[in-house]
Amino acid sequence: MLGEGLLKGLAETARNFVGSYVSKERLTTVEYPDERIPTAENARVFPFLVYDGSDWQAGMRCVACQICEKECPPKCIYIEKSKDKKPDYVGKQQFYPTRFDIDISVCMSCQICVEVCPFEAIKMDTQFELATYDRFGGLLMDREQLSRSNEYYHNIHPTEASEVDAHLAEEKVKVEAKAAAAAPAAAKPPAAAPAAKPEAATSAAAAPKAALAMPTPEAEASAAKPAALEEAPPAGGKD
Amino acid sequence: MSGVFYFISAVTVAGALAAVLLRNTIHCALALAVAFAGLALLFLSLDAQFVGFVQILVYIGAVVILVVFAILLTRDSEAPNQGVYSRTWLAGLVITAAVFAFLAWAVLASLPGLPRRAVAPAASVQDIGNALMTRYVLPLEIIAVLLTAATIGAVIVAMHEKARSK
Amino acid sequence: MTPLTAYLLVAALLFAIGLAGALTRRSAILVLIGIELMLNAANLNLIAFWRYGPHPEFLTGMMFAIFSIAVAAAEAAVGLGLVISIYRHTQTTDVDQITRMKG
Amino acid sequence: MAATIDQIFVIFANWVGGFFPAAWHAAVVDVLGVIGIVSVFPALFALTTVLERKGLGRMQNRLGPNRVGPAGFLQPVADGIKSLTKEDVVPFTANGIMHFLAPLVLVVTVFMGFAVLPVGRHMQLVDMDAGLLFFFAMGAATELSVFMAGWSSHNKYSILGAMRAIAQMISYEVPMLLSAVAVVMIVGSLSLPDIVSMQDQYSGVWPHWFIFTPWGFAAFLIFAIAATSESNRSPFDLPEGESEIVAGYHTEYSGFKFALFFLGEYLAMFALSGLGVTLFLGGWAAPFSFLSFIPSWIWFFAKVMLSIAVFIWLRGTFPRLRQDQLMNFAWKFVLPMALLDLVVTGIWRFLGPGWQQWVVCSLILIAAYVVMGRTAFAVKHFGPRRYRYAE
Repeated sequence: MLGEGLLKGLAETARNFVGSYVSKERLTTVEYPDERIPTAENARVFPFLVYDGSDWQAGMRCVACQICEKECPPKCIYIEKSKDKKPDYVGKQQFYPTRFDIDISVCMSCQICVEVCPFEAIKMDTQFELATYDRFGGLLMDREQLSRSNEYYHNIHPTEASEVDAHLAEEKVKVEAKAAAAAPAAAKPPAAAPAAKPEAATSAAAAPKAALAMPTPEAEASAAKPAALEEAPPAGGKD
Repeated sequence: MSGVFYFISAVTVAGALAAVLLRNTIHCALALAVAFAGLALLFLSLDAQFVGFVQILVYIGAVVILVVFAILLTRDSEAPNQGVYSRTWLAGLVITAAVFAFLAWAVLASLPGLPRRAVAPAASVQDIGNALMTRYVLPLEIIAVLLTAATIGAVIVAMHEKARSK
Repeated sequence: MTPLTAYLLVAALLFAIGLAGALTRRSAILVLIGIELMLNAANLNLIAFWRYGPHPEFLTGMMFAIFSIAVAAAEAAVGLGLVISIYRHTQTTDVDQITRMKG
Repeated sequence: MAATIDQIFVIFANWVGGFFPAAWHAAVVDVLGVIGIVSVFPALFALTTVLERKGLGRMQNRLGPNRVGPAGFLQPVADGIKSLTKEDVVPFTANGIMHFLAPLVLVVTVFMGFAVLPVGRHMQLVDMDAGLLFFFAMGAATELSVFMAGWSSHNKYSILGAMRAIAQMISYEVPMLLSAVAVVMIVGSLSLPDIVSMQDQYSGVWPHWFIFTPWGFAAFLIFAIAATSESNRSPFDLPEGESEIVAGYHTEYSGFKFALFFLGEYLAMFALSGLGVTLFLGGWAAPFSFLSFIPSWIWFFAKVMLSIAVFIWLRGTFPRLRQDQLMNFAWKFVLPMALLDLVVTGIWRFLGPGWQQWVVCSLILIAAYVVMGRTAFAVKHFGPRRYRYAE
């Protein structure tokens, strides 16, 4: 019958109209600035730099290896390597970045920097309210603005952060065991270590590194297997 | 004669002049709309309410729109390079002047011995309807047939060759 | 000048303008516009005569005007249909160039 | 008392007019009426924009505007300030004068249509003998402004939108006029107050509205379809089709001129709603005889707002038609039905009061509807289209 479909359609919208006043489930709108929904654990916006401990300069994991700078497709990362060195998490002497800038107006959130980083130093943030009045300076983040503590990382991506911690701990144990084994044999000159360190780290821990090279699928897969993740803090709301 | 009459007449004549003089055909069509609106106002000033509104409805609402459609369909709005006036424009102008002189002479010379009727004659819509259905019913029917024929004719004339041969 | 004379003069002027348009313009559509103006001038005459002439109660002038409007509408529709049809054949609406029938 | 409230605006206008010399009295009353129309309907427009957005939002399970003022009802103020302070861009190649005149012509002609609408008992600006004709004449004149806007913008989307709009308006004006003629045939007058007073009668408590007759119901449906199309509302919003021709003929308008177009379109919708209410829904007459104590103008505006709500409902429900569907629907379905409805109206008049006229007229109309609906759905290019890309 001509017009039957029209009436059906009208009934549907009428049901929506009345229903939106009656039932709360129909209105899925979240009135954003006033109320927020917690961000999903896999939310990723822009990269940040992870540091351990409380002092961001001392605990910075980044060793200024510049892999991310080279890999970044839109070339939004700028790194200057330091002249001196500071110990990293295993106590080895490493360079650190004197400048680490990310222009987030250029960044396309591809996460390649995170995937290539061998030191678990750069991770994706969930902070998205980055609007600024300054078009050029405001969106160019320097290393201080980019630094976030490991606790913050745990807070926003608990599963992934625990895995990273576990991996780093494992790495540390391995290095310490090696060092313990090597210590009585010969006191190696520490000057040779830094130069060989990057290849050594990657080749020595090839198997776990490969798994960690792609954090996102890893994190997604690990969501299914809750191995040793009980201590991870629950994904909190925005701070 | 009141100032209103002169004003409306001036607008109407100006619109008509613009309609035949302007280079851009679209402007001509819109000036024609002004002329028609002025004519409708003249009809209203003659107490012919019904005809005035019919004038707006038919001429501005339909004829001008038709003209505009025709102009756009024939790319007529692009001014031709060899001038907008016909080769025989001088002859046309002479004929026009002669016709106007003759008409004006006839109007002024005849001095119609008609009364100056100040009171408007009654012509309500009801009267018009009654007249159409009684005294003028035959012309009405003929007009109806004519309009139907014209509609069909216009559609067939303007139809694409391909569609017609199918 | 009586009102009737004034209206008749305006109508004569409009008729002349319409005639000038029909006779001097190249574009067929402009010719049609001129013809429409002439028809309207005639309508104005009819209404003016109805208003000031004898026996307005018969509504003769008004009826004529109404029928004339209807005829003019039909004429415009057919005329513009013809113009479009001619344009399809000759790619022009210039009445000076449509001379095929001259032989 | 009820009669006083009913006529309160008329009394007020006459009271104000009383302060002026007798020769000016009528003019002052008219000016007050014009002021009333020019202030009430734009205010209604402002209210309707926010109601429409909220209503559409609710139909799509959204909230709609709720930021400016209490529950978002000051949104039109914000919109107005925004459009007033915006830069008025005129394209370089545009035809300046026509580009400027087009929105003015639209708003002026639309406002003139309100002059004959009876918004209450004895409340119309001009009681014209040919009021209905005047209304349609003004409606026809708006087409010209649409064309002026589209053509003067010198933009292909604008001219496409304008041509679509004009083609659509002309096509749907015919059934609209014919459906109004059905009413005129029964009332025997083109004067809108006469049409209302004919419907302001009751059998018991039931009103004599024309929508409650077979021919009137059919004519009302035809009128509603045509009015939706005339006012370029969804599902007939091809001339504006934001997703394909970026708002059509007012693409190149910004700032206050755009606001004028917006106002003009809404006012046209109000005018057509008012006309539909006057023709079929009893105008300012109360729906039941025992409700007559409520002032007539309240009933008129309530009915207008109700029909606006239906417009919004339709907009929230239906997808846009295609151009060929639109034209086919106008010329092959709506127009024949309108003509048939005229015949049925004649039969109704001819048969005279009694149950026969109800049965005969209803049967003819229902049969025609069913037959035409069936054939329409069977005809290629007109019925539902079967897409074959899935194969």
